[in-house]
Amino acid sequence: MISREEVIAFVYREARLLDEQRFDEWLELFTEDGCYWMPLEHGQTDRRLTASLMDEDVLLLRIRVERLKGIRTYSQKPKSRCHHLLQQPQVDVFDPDASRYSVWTAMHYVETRQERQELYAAWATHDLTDVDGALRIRMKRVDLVNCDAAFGSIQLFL
Amino acid sequence: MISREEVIAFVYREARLLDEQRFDEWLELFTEDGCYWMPLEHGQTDRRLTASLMDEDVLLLRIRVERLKGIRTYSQKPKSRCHHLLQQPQVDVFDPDASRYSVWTAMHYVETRQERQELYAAWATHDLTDVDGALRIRMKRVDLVNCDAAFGSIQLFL
Amino acid sequence: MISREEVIAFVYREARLLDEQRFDEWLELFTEDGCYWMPLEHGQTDRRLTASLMDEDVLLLRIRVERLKGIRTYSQKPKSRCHHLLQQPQVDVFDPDASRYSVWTAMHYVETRQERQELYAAWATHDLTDVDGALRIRMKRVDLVNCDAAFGSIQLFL
Amino acid sequence: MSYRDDADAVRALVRDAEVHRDVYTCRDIFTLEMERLFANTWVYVGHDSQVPNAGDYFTTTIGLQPVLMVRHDDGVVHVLYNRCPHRGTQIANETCGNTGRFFRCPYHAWSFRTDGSLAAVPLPGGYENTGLADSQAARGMTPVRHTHNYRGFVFAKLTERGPSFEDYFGKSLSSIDNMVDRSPAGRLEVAGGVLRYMHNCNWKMLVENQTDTCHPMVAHMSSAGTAVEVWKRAGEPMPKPMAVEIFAPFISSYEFFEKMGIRTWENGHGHTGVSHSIHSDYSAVPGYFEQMVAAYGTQRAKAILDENRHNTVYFPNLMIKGPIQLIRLFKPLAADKTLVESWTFRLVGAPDLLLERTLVYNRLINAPTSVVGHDDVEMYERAQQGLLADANPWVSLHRLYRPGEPVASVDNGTTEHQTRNQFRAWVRYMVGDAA
Amino acid sequence: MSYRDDADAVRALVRDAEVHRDVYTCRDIFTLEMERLFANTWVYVGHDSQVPNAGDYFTTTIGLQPVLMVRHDDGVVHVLYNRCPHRGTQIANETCGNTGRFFRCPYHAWSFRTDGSLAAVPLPGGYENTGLADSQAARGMTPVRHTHNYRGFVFAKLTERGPSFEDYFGKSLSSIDNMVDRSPAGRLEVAGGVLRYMHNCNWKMLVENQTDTCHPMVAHMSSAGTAVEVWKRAGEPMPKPMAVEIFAPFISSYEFFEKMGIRTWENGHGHTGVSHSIHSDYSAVPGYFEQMVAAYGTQRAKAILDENRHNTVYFPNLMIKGPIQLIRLFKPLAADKTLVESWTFRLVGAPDLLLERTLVYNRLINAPTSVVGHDDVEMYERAQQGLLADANPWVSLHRLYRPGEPVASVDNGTTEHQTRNQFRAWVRYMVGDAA
Amino acid sequence: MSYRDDADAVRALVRDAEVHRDVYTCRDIFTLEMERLFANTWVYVGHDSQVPNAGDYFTTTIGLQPVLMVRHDDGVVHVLYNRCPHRGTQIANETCGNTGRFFRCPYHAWSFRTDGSLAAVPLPGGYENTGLADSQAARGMTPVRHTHNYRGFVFAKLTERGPSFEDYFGKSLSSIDNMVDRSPAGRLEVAGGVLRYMHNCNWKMLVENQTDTCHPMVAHMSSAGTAVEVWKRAGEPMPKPMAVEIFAPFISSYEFFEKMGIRTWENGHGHTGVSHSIHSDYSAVPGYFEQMVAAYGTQRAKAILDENRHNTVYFPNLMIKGPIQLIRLFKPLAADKTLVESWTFRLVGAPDLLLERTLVYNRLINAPTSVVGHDDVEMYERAQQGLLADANPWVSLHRLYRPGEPVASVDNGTTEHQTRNQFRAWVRYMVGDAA
Ligand code: FES
Ligand code: FES
Ligand code: FES
Ligand SMILES: [Fe+3]
Ligand SMILES: [Fe+3]
Ligand SMILES: [Fe+3]
Repeated sequence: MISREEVIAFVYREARLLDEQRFDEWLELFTEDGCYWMPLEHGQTDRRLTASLMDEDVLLLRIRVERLKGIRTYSQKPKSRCHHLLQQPQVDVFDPDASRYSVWTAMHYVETRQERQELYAAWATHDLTDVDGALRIRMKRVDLVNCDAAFGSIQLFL
Repeated sequence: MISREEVIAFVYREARLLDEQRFDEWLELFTEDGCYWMPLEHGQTDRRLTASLMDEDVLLLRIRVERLKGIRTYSQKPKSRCHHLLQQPQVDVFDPDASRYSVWTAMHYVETRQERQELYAAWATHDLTDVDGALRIRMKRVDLVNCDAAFGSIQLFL
Repeated sequence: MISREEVIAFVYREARLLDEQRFDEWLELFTEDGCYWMPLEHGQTDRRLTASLMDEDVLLLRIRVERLKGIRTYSQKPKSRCHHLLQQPQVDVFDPDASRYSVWTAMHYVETRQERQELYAAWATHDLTDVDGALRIRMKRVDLVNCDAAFGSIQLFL
Repeated sequence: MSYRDDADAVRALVRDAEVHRDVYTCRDIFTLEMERLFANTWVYVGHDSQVPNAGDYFTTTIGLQPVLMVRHDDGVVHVLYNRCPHRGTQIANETCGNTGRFFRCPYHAWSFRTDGSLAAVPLPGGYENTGLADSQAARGMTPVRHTHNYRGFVFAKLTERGPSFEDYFGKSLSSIDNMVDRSPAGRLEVAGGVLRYMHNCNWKMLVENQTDTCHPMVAHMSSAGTAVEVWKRAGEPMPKPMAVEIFAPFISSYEFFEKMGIRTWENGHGHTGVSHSIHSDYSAVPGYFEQMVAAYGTQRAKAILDENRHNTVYFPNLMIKGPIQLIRLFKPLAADKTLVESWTFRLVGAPDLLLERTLVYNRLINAPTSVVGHDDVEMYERAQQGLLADANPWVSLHRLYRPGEPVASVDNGTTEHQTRNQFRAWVRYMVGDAA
Repeated sequence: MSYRDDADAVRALVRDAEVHRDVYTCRDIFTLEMERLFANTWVYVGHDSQVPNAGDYFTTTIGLQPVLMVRHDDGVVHVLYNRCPHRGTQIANETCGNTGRFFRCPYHAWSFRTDGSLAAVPLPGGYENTGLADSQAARGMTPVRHTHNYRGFVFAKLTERGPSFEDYFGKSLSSIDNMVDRSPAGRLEVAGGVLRYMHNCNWKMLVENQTDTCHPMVAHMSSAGTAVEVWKRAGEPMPKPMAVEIFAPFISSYEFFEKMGIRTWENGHGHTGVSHSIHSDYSAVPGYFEQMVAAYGTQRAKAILDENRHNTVYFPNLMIKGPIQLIRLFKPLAADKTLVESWTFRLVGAPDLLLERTLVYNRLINAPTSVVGHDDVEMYERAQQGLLADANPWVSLHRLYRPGEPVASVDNGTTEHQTRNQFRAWVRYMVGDAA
Repeated sequence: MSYRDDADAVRALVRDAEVHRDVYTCRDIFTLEMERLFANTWVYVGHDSQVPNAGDYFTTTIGLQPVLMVRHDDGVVHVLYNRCPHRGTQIANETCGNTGRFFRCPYHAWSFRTDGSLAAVPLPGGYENTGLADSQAARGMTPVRHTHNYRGFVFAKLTERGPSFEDYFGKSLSSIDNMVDRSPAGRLEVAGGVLRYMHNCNWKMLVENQTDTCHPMVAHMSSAGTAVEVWKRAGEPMPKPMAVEIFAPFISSYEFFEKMGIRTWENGHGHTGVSHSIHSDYSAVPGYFEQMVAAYGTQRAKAILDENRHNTVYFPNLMIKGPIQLIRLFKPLAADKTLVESWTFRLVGAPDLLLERTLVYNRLINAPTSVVGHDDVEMYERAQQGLLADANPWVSLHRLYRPGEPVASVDNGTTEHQTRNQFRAWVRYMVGDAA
């Protein structure tokens, strides 16, 4: 049985894996049909005929993760670093019977490389499910407060 | 009976209402004689003969909220967006008998419009009371870490 | 008996003392052989033959605290102010028998003076111990996400 | 073409009823404004109530020049460049404080009297026969060339050029007089704290706005209009809240502003509210009138209080509101950056309620968190962007323009005469004709 | 030496097969580009499907000039400077909207028809005999001098100088034709939303990259190469994911790009993918071909779809991808700052799947979160830094250069001819030879 | 007036015992410094222990020029401009690494040997008869004109102008000698990591501070003074903590600094601590002296260790501290922006405790988190602001000035002679007199 505490702990752990650059372990947090979505518009609902900043299945996420390790990945020479700061995640849906858990988390994301440091403010929504006793990500949605602004390169994961 | 958890949850909910731009619901969180205060000085105690950045009763807050909806509110064409990130609120006073609850919360506030994004660091102090079983804000005090600095327009609510 | 809640509360209290500029009380949180360490490199392990940004015993920390009060401390005329925003501290080690408690905390630190405001993203690791029933800091380690970047003056404490 | 070496090009920027956008957007023009306008005019520094005691100092800027205002042992307020003659270190870095009888440089401990003169240097032997004695450094912290303390308001002029204080301000001082006279004791004190608001626009847009009477009913409908509406919807609770009393006049009719009148003076000064203003109908403050009568007699007290000037512009960058005891200083930082400081005053000997209202006004209208401020800044910053359009480089100041209009006159309150007046003074200084 | 007054110095920046780094790094050159290049060439403004109804507007910039595109009552799309003739306030501040029959300035309520003409001014009496009537202000919001709507693509030229629309673009319009013809209805609609990506480099580096066929297999090995590799390791799941189908061609062989061919046209226009392109082998979209046949007949439909141009550069700062219905606009902000806007289109009357693929392509290749984008930006920003090295100020454009090469030709796909072609047009405008 | 075309104006900036503030604040002067001073003098690049093996590289800047230092197959250290001859891309973007036998440009895969020469280009056929062969691009990555490796310290001079290495540094090399000789093995290794501190001030203020002996007892009273006081209050625990041993000498008496002496050399070099320094009284390191005696014999070992030079300035922007094995490089970024890098060294063959002390020193004195650093930065940044005051544009360097003082001399330790010496060299380069 999943507890609310575990749901919250999962969200903290997910961010920490990213900050510690343990990307392979991070990938394993997703279900096979899991997805990472960063909409382009406020309150966006359509994913197919409306553009998104990111809308990636596990294949695409793995491509990113492998690329980060690549010896010819020049945009990562030197490496970027990221830092997540989460507000206490709020469990909006807690439905063990349906194995559906939805968590809303205000966050700041800092990505830095060489002398540059950028801060992004966003809200993450995690749709989680229970796969043989372990929580997995069905969908991680990240809404930037300024999703419609012009951005420089965002190379890691919010 | 109000619990500490409810007091903390209230502070999170208040910030979320602002981020979701549900300003009318947000206004209802205040008591009739409720107040929003943003001092100009560190540790300011006087409100009458010392200037403040904001010191607004419900009437003034309602004026702001209505203005934000106005079709001729040009400073909101396009709209500003805000984002709160709260540290876990600390309940400094928990006095159900007197129906007084005081909560201290470190926070970051991001306000963005067009390509601009500003970050403000502050501490919020919520003086809450219990109005027929529901928590209400008697006073929300926001102390900016750099309250004496020069600022550009701050159009929404920390 | 120290509880996990107390360990977490301790970390919040430590940051609050700094923000409230109660530096003398803050110093008392350290054990006699306590230490404050800010490495220069990611995942740094060596403190002796590898440089650090800060590596201070209680004597050095006291020198800083006394200096901040000095009437001829011109770099503090006017004063700097600081603001900590902590993510919920994670208790990584909880070993009451050995009186060892290790806490990992993502944090943002804002330091401001005159019109300048700088934001630093870091992870703090507190190694705590129990000294006659009260928690004390054996080691506070602060890892900046961009520890290898060039910085301007950082005058207070992350 | 460089404006620096081409007086005709500068002259051509200002037409009878138009100005070229370069006056707002061009970096070179801004640099010349610092050299020719802010150095040769009488610029407001501060109020002497900010430095009541010997050794009290206040640091600020004149144009981009770092200066400080300090009270010397003899009680006189001096204005000094905030710069050590040795290596250039700013001597005082805090906004205000008390330095005792001496300033001491934090770098090598040279010390100076509060009139700027060099008091002592460590190891003085090291300077014998080195030429220091004959250098400017030996004279200590350089004082600003000219200062004038007018009823507490301290002004300074950096150079020898430009007119005397009296010639420069002339009749316009009557607005300061009225503000001071409103104190039964005839004294003002800076009180309540200063509101500082950063604007991404040229400083002149703000100065012009002070006498722009055709924008409130349009630009402030969103704030003042909503305020009145919300109050009405609430059933017009009485007594009318102070905030509503302050907001409401902003959306007065065009007629109200036409009738109010605008007066222009020599050298770019002028004011709105010749006959009445948005401050005319504030509710009375119990006891105040009696205090005024006691101090001045009924007739004079009435005369003082019947004067309801709205905004008086002291060219180049000061505005004062006598009836509400508030001044705004528009500090130029760059062609597209301006810091607005809004200061408030206590009428010594008058009820606290007056200061309280002044502070409410300042907070509601001039704070970076003020909805009225948001209305205005949006206009300025949009203009700073819009003026980048090259197709039409001219800004229109035609409203109620009459060929050969006199410098000093009183006009319909909606005229743009005062803005034209400012630019006519501006161009004289910018081409160096203002002896 | 100042480039402004020295045409020879400007001419010397562009050699037969080299350019001087100042064209990328010098602030003065950038200023001259705004005045001489972006003002005198036909620059893309927007697509008329963004303003379908009367009163619809879209705000943007031409070079650094704030403009807006608006649909007038008569259905014609006008391009106006986004600037009030009174004090310069930007009239519209939102990216798009509908203003009804009039624009109303938020500062003093002057109003304008959607063709820019002045409609009304409050208190008009205040302007009688003031000279306003004869001033440019009376003519309202200044329209951009020349505009041309080519099959929905709206271009503008700010000045009288430079060639007519037809002379300027000539045969290059065939690429727009092909993109439009791909709609069974012969119409495009902007759809899906725009991706905006900020670059710390000169705008020309981006334009040059559009026909740089020697970098994908090197610079994009990290992204496209990894994509293919990960897909292979996964056992090449079929159907091949759309993403892999899009990534894979980026690492095609040199031979593939050599054979693809590059065509150059007069005035700096040109395109890659004469015979085939990275878009050639996308899997068929069910029903689309049938729709095309129904609309155009088999032969013409085939002809349209067999055209597989890769990137067409419309000098100076537009690139279009016909086969994938995507355009990229490279907006110059400073010598070292460029905003890239990537817009996508719906082929009216075609299956949604085509728009879906277009959006996937845009997201994977052009988003600030795109790995392919990261590869490229790294190169541009490294070049912006590297070019600060004074020892060798020349950039090499020698690849497949032939003395006296014709302006218009078709070459081996790996030539740098198109970049040379751009600079030859560039220098003509920069020295003012482009009548 | 433009300094670029007016040697007399530049000359007038430097008087016998004063300099004009423009040398610190003027953007044009900064640009000329890059062209005339940093390009024509021998500037420190790095230490060859940073690139021990073939293919090892280190990226840095000389003035604003991006360069890299790389160890070639033959063991020689080369300094190359970090810029691809094709399109200008920076070849190496990481601070250090090993590139193997070749550098490969990430954009189009041109490759270069570690001496900069072009090794290969993809599709070389595309360059036949294009003029590439005769272009500078064909010569690969441009090497810096002159480099000199002096006992591991690599210096470079970008142009043909200026004196030879020996003529330029002359006797001043004795300070490097002493630092190297302190290693029983006669070798240094960069160790411990570099501290990087950003300053909002002109680079020269930092260089001047290195021989400014009248500021420690004033500016550092807050840090060093407090340190001693806290230690005393704690009952002077023994052994004296290393930190206290390091802090205490900063607040030595004026007499201490007067007696220490300052030596000046040709070309702007010089050092404090002729007879003794703040490093003289550090407690002995067990075993070290024995190692030195074994290596050099007693007499020479004593001679080496008795040399206690404090700060040696290698004009323009390097300072070394022999006795504590630390150097500071003052990298100019803009007229008001300077990056300070503080590097530490291991004395090969000496006890770790020496490196440990060096690192403690660096951390306590030179880190952005260092209280001593805070004291100094406050002075520099206040001066950068204070120098904006126009009233007195002169900075005083009078202390112990004597008319006709010789370039090379030894003086009272509190003289400002070395700063004057720097400016006399500075002006020679800035007007182009330094053949
Ligand atoms: S700079 Fe003021 S005493 Fe030296
Ligand atoms: S600025 Fe547009 S109406 Fe005045
Ligand atoms: S830029 Fe280096 S190979 Fe093309
Ligand atoms: Fe206004
Ligand atoms: Fe590419
Ligand atoms: Fe110092």
